[in-house]
Amino acid sequence: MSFSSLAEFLAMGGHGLYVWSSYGAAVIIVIYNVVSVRLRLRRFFREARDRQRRQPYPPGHAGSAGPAAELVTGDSTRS
Amino acid sequence: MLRSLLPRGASLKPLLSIENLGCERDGRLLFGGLTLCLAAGECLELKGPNGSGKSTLLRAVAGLYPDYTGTIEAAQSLYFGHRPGVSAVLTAEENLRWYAALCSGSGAAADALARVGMAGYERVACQHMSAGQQRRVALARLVVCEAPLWLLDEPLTALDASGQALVRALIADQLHRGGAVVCATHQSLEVSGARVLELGVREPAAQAAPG
Amino acid sequence: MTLKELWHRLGSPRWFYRFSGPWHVALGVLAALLLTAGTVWGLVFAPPDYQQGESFRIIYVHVPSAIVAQSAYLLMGAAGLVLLVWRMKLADMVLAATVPFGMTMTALALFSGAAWGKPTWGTWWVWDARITSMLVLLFLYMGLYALRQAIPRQETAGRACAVLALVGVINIPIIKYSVDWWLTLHQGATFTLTEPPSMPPQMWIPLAINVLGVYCLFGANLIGRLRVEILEREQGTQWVRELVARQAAGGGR
Amino acid sequence: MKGPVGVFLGQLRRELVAALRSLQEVLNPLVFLFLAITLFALGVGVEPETLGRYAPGIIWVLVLLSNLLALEGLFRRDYDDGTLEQMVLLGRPGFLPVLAKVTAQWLFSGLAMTVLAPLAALLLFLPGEVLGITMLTLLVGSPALTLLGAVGAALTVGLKRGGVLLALLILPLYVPTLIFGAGAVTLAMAGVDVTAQVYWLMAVSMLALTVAPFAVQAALRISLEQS
Repeated sequence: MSFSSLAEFLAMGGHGLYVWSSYGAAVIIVIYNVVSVRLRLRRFFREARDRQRRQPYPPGHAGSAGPAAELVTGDSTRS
Repeated sequence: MLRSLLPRGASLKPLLSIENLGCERDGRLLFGGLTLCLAAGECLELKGPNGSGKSTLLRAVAGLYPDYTGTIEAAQSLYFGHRPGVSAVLTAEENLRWYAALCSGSGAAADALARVGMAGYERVACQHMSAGQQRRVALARLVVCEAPLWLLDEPLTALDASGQALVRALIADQLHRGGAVVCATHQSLEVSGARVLELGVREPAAQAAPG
Repeated sequence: MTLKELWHRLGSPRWFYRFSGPWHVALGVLAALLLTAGTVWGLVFAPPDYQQGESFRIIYVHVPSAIVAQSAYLLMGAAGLVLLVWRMKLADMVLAATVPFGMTMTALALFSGAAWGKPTWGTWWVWDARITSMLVLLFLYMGLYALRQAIPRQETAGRACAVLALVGVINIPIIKYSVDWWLTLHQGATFTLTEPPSMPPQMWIPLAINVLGVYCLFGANLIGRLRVEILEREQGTQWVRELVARQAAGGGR
Repeated sequence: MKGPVGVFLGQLRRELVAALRSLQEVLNPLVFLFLAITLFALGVGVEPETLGRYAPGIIWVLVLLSNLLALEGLFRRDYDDGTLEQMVLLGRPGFLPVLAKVTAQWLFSGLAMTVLAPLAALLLFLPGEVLGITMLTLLVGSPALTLLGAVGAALTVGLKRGGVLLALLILPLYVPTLIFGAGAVTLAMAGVDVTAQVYWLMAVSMLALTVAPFAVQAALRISLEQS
């Protein structure tokens, strides 16, 4: 233990402002990085859920196993 | 559903072969499961409403659009897009000289200009030409740079009747030489024996837009 | 699983999402433990520096953030190479997911460097070699961020950032060297925050712990961002829809 | 002429002709350089000692910025009229036309600024004995500016407002060239041998020459895919 009292620990030999502002900034930035991901995840699930409630079975999205492309060859009109 | 387009001269190596091609743009499936083969002397017309993916298909074949699934094997190609590819500050001849140098083409610039009905315009800066005349200069690069496969995107745009006839004649020449042409157009190309590929507009998928 | 198999599987975002779940948790817990241990040790138990006094304790913030910020940029260069050569979707997501973490860590390194400079040199800003390099790094990060924001199409933005990150990575050693040389030109060698004269183990062990901890934090944060990124980009697919349905039913993730 | 040499020369010739046709656009960055020098003199004051002391830094920073302004238009017009996509598609090997374009660009920016350096030195009271070294550093350092800048120009060519973004992307990469260039001139004013710094500038330019053409080519393809 390098400090004998809490007051001495907080004062940091007169450099408390600089030491604690650095650690404060570090804590804020770490929390920001963690929380921003959490919030984005929450928002994704909320919006995705709403989307699925609106549209339970969407017509084949590109990524889904939808019907094959409706390509017609020859002069027949498209469906 | 899809009928595959088999080449007529099956023994020849196709100039363009596409297998199970799928293209997606902005979360929308433009086309999928596209398989076709184009042999020497064949012309393929791409039809379909705006936004059906004609231009994207041509750009993908040309190598300007990499986000597709499936395989494309294409011979050396010339792409003729919406933008003319003619520098306004240069003269017609300078533009074509540049093309000749770029693709190590053999055609002389003056001959090519004569072929597209622009003889006498060699030393005119392209910014003083009409849109149709600029398109003609652009067409001349099809003569200067020889390539077995032409990819034409709306080549008839901005051209008068004689200009449209010129495009048809150029395509006929190319097919006669043993080249192949893929052409997206709204008007009829009137090329005998041309095959037609109809691309359709699909429903906007998944209503993904607001997400 | 061989390395080659792993490589191929990384091509599948769905596989990565399933595989990364436990890692996300494990790295997060490890990061919390290490950072707590290192910080408490560094703040409370490490002896004060005989020259700089207590303000040297900023080192436990400054050095780990500076190191991880530079590593993050190197990782982006590697991801850029992978994206351009092998077209791996995950590499694009790594590029996108690394920028916020790297940028904030660079900012933290700069701020803590300034906070250290005030008691040590008497001014908030000193053109110290490491700090100047970090400033340039911050601009490099901002450029990547701005470029991605400016290009509307996602695939295009990813590839453009890959090119920029690669060019940046090639340049970083030269930038660092030139800045070092420039400092010898403009001022004599001073002692710097990052190289205190002969640190005793009581001082550098907590530093090492914090460096490890911040790498774990980077890993956990990167995986977390990648998982969100995967879900957002694959939101139309069957497996994400099922995942959302399960989550809605209260089944967790 | 055919083959790779023909491709390079054909492109170079086209660029030179186009540049001479729109000479005003080519000259604008050079005018900016001298305008900014004037502003510096007005802002800093015209005592020969003060201005002369900062002259190396001023010249180099302004050369950086003028280069940047010139680079904005490097691919813009070709992108708009469609010749850029043809260049990317038809040029074989693809980096050659890129290299030719960058060469032409350098002739009208880096080389032109080197040639005009005596005039800038005169206005800024740069001591005459370091004029030679100033021109030498500009000559061997400016290729890196054009080459690295071309990467940024290629990445931003498809964007509506790429100007400020281009500066943000590219200026950090200019740091080594600025440091070695301005540092060499400053040292030379103190009578120190600056061979090492000149070699460093050459090394940076050589590295840019080996990397940039391929990066520009890749960046152009990327920018073209969104049209």
